[in-house]
Amino acid sequence: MEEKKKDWPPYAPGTHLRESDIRDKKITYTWWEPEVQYAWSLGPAMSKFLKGLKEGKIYGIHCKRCKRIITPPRMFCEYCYGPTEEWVDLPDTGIIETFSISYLDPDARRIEDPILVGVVDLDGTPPHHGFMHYFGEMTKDEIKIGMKVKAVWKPENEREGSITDIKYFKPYKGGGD
Amino acid sequence: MTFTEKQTDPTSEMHWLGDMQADYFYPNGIAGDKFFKHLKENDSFLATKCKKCSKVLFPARLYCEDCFTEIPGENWIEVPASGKIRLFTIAKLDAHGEKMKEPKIMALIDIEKTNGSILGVINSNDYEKDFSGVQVQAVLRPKANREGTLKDILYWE
Amino acid sequence: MKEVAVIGAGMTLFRRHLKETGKELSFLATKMAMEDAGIQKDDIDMVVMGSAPDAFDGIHMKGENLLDGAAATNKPYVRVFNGGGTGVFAPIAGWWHVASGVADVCLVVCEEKMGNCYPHPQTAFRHIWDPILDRPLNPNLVWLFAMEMNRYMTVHNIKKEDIALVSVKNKRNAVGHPSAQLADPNITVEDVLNSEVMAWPVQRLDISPPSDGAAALIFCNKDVVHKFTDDPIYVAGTGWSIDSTMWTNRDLYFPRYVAQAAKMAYKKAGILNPPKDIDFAEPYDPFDYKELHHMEGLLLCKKGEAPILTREGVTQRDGDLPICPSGGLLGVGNPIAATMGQKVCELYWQLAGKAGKRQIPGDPRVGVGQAWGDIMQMATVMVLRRG
Amino acid sequence: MSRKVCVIGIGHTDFNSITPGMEWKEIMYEACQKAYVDAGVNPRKDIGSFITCAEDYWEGFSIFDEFVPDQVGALLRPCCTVCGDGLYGLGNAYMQIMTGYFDMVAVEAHSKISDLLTYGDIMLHAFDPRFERPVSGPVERPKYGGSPEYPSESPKPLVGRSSEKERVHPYFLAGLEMQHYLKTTANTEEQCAKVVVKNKKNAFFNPYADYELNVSIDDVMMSEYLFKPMKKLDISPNVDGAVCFVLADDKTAKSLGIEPIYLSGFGWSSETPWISTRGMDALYAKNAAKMAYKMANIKEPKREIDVLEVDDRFSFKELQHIEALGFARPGEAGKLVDEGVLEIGGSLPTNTSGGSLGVGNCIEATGMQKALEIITQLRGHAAKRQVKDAETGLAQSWRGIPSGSGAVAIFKRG
Repeated sequence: MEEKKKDWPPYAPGTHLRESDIRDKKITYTWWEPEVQYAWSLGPAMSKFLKGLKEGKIYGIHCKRCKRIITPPRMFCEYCYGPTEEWVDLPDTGIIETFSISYLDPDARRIEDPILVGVVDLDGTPPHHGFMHYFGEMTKDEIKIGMKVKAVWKPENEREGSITDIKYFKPYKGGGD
Repeated sequence: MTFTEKQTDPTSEMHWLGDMQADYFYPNGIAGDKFFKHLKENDSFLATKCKKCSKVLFPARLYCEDCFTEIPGENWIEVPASGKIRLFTIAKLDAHGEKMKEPKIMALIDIEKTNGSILGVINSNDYEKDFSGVQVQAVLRPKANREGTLKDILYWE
Repeated sequence: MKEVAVIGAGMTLFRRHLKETGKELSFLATKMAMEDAGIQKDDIDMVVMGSAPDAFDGIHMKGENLLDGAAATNKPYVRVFNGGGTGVFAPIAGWWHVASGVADVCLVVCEEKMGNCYPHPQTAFRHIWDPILDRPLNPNLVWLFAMEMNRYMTVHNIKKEDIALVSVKNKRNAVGHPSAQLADPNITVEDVLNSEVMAWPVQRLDISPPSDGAAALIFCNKDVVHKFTDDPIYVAGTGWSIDSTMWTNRDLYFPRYVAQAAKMAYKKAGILNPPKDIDFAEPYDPFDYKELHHMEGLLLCKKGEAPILTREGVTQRDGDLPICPSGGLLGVGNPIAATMGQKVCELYWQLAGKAGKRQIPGDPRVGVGQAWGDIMQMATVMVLRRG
Repeated sequence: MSRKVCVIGIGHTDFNSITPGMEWKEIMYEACQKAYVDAGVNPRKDIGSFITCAEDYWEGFSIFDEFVPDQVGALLRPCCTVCGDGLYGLGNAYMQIMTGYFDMVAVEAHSKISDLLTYGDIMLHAFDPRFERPVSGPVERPKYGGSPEYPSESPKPLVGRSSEKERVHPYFLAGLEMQHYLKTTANTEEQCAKVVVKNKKNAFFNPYADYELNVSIDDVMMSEYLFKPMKKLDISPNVDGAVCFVLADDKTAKSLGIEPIYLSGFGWSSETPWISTRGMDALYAKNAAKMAYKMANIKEPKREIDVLEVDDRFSFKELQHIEALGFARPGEAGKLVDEGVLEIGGSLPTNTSGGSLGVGNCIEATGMQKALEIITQLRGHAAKRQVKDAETGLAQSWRGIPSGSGAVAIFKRG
């Protein structure tokens, strides 16, 4: 079939707009700034978790059917779809599951001092269970997957019931440190 | 009951504040750009006439959505910045659901010589009057201050 | 169940900013697909829109706003959405419109205008994180990929050089693609390795750019396909799967959800031995390591084997198993949902012999396209075959 | 042999104006769990595919789909979001079952609208940004100095509401549409008020409704004009709640020993998004109904349909939709209200649940709430508001301001 061999798409429609076209006002445009604000209700699980952080504790919750302690906690288990129960006070130590050395801020601006960030696999939970946080008291050359870490908490009077009540996780040798 | 426990203490931590704030930049598009550039220099509007169904589309479009054909450049026509009020309402609430200082008369205005209309604010504080069918004229910003957005139309009277 | 054929496709330019509005982009892509298929608006029974976050275009319920550009005025019209997976999921939804017998001809349009969001498209991405657990840490989207990439590299002991090869391959493949935003015939592995570090291990040239763009695809029932073409391309199987929201509660080194979706699609398509039965693939490649990750997820090779295949040239356009012959997201651009243009439209163009300069040698018969989305949890897979 | 699709399980939460003790995940879990128990199925084993109906900005996430799978039981299963009303979800579930890929599909829709602090502004965000939205009020562009250059600082999240931005509430469009409706038909404001009275009264007999109210026509007529001719009581207030349905093919339903209620027809349609050229005559409902009637093989809707739930987010919409669906000639729906035809005991019981005016406006779950009432009626579980011998019911929904899209679903007892 002759037609079949046609090169398609023959072209790509569209008008490229360069940053300079916008800056020099070669085109007209409309701006808008919406007001987009929320107050998400916290259910029992998240409330308890955040209140725990304020007290310097990391709570997990038990799914007895799956024999799994999960944190961040939730009121149901996604594997068996049953309700979870029995709160567990977890240690604030773990290992680095994975990490990144970031030179970007949230709006993709460049920053000089890189942020060390990653996932902590918390002790007392099944493997690969934890949450994301910052790492500190280590350099970008020292950080490694599998490294043992321990939470550094904000002073008690500065804690407000947020994930940022933990300042970061620092290297940890074990024992009474 | 679907959970083993629920919130029972109304004083406990209940919500988490956050936003989805960002700013938005909308290029006015192929047709919109032509429309607003025209409005910047003139005191009239542009409309487009579909070559297939002959409807005069306002505001000007790149294509006729009913026939799904592109509208060629020669089918752009100039129309006066005036029209007849089709519908109006007296809005008392602002977007937060609170009373505005002054009610605003919002209207849908059929633009002359077109099959289209536009939303606008009527410059009046006569809240008893029936505006349906009243002929109105767009009041535009002084030419020097026009920026090429719908805001160049200050109000209608 | 009805058999479903693809009869036309279209795709606009992909650029950081396009002058057109979302509606106008949809119109251009739709018009092109309709010309390809040789149909009019009245021939279309139903329309599916695929568009990723409202927060890019800056229009709430943007599906409603875009519909007139998608030839959907006064037609049944629905928008489906699952983050980055939408690019392949919208065609899946189009497929079920036809396969169920509800529609004879269904148009699928995917549109994205990321350039609208300021100060940066990344600003919208901050709101994909969990508002309570993650957003207080001021995260950047790239962190996610950096963490996943690091895990993948560490578990399989993969070198960055091997991953950079993917970026080089795709940016070179994109040369000759009329939509391409970042095609580069002369790029080398050194360029990628020397590019700016964004969030280690992710560097600037490991990432696909944010873009504006649109793509369209037309499906039709096998019973009426003879009206439009003599040589149709059929949908052989589809699959999709989602993993837990709690991304910090699973090991990121292997995308088990992709495997799940792929198994579903292969089962329906009768594919028993994926690497042999599939002639070429378009896995989702917003980052270069993701192509490797997804090849493994799509069961095209064993875990950890994808970098080796890449190094050996198997995945080149003239290799045994061409991967991303379109140039992928890395070369052509990444307007989230509109990547349907590379992931599904490209399958159609390749199978129909319409890919022009990008055509794979050797008469391919079966191709698989895949997209991936949400917070590293959603996979959508579609298998097309000829005849 | 062609399959048939039926509803085998329904579940819902209570509908409340606020739900501070529950996260969005938890209200979804509650509704879904109830539906699965109702159908007697285990979502982790039996259900093939899951659909949620949601829009990002209502929920507060750029990609809401992320936060869905765990609580609906969809881990490592096919699951997706349909950006539309719940009835769109039912339609897509129907199609998924008809492909033969799945025997059982769950559809969930919810409203957690109380989480959203800036409802009006979000709705304005749905207007066309170039030709419609700027009319509503100030276009703020102070932060980055009016040019799209890369700013050196991140925008600071706003704390509290900014009072200087006086943007008009988007419901002004409903005011315009109501004026259009009253002007082009013979219906009156009193007849709209009667709809309010009827629906708020019906809600007394519905245990999950949140806005039941014992008002008279005078009370409604005396309530304040907010968007003249629309009065405060003509507008349905917002509510939180979740609804989940389990759909299956007829063979599966029979094997579970469930008396099926068939989803015998559905349809949806969209009008132009341009307010400037839209007819404002609910053409979307007309088109959607045409499609649904054809699929369900309904020739005379007035005779064949026993119970009706139509979208009544604004009181005039109920009348407008009744006309669009073919239950009254244009302009004559008002007469039906006057004659009491739409009451629970009348010949065309409409919005027996209380509708959006009585239950509350549950955003994308509106259609599901309406379908829920139809199923309850067809099962004969509606207690005091039960319509006698209900065999066939119709649910209709609209996507709300500023869209011109809507869906219709028809259910039949097996």
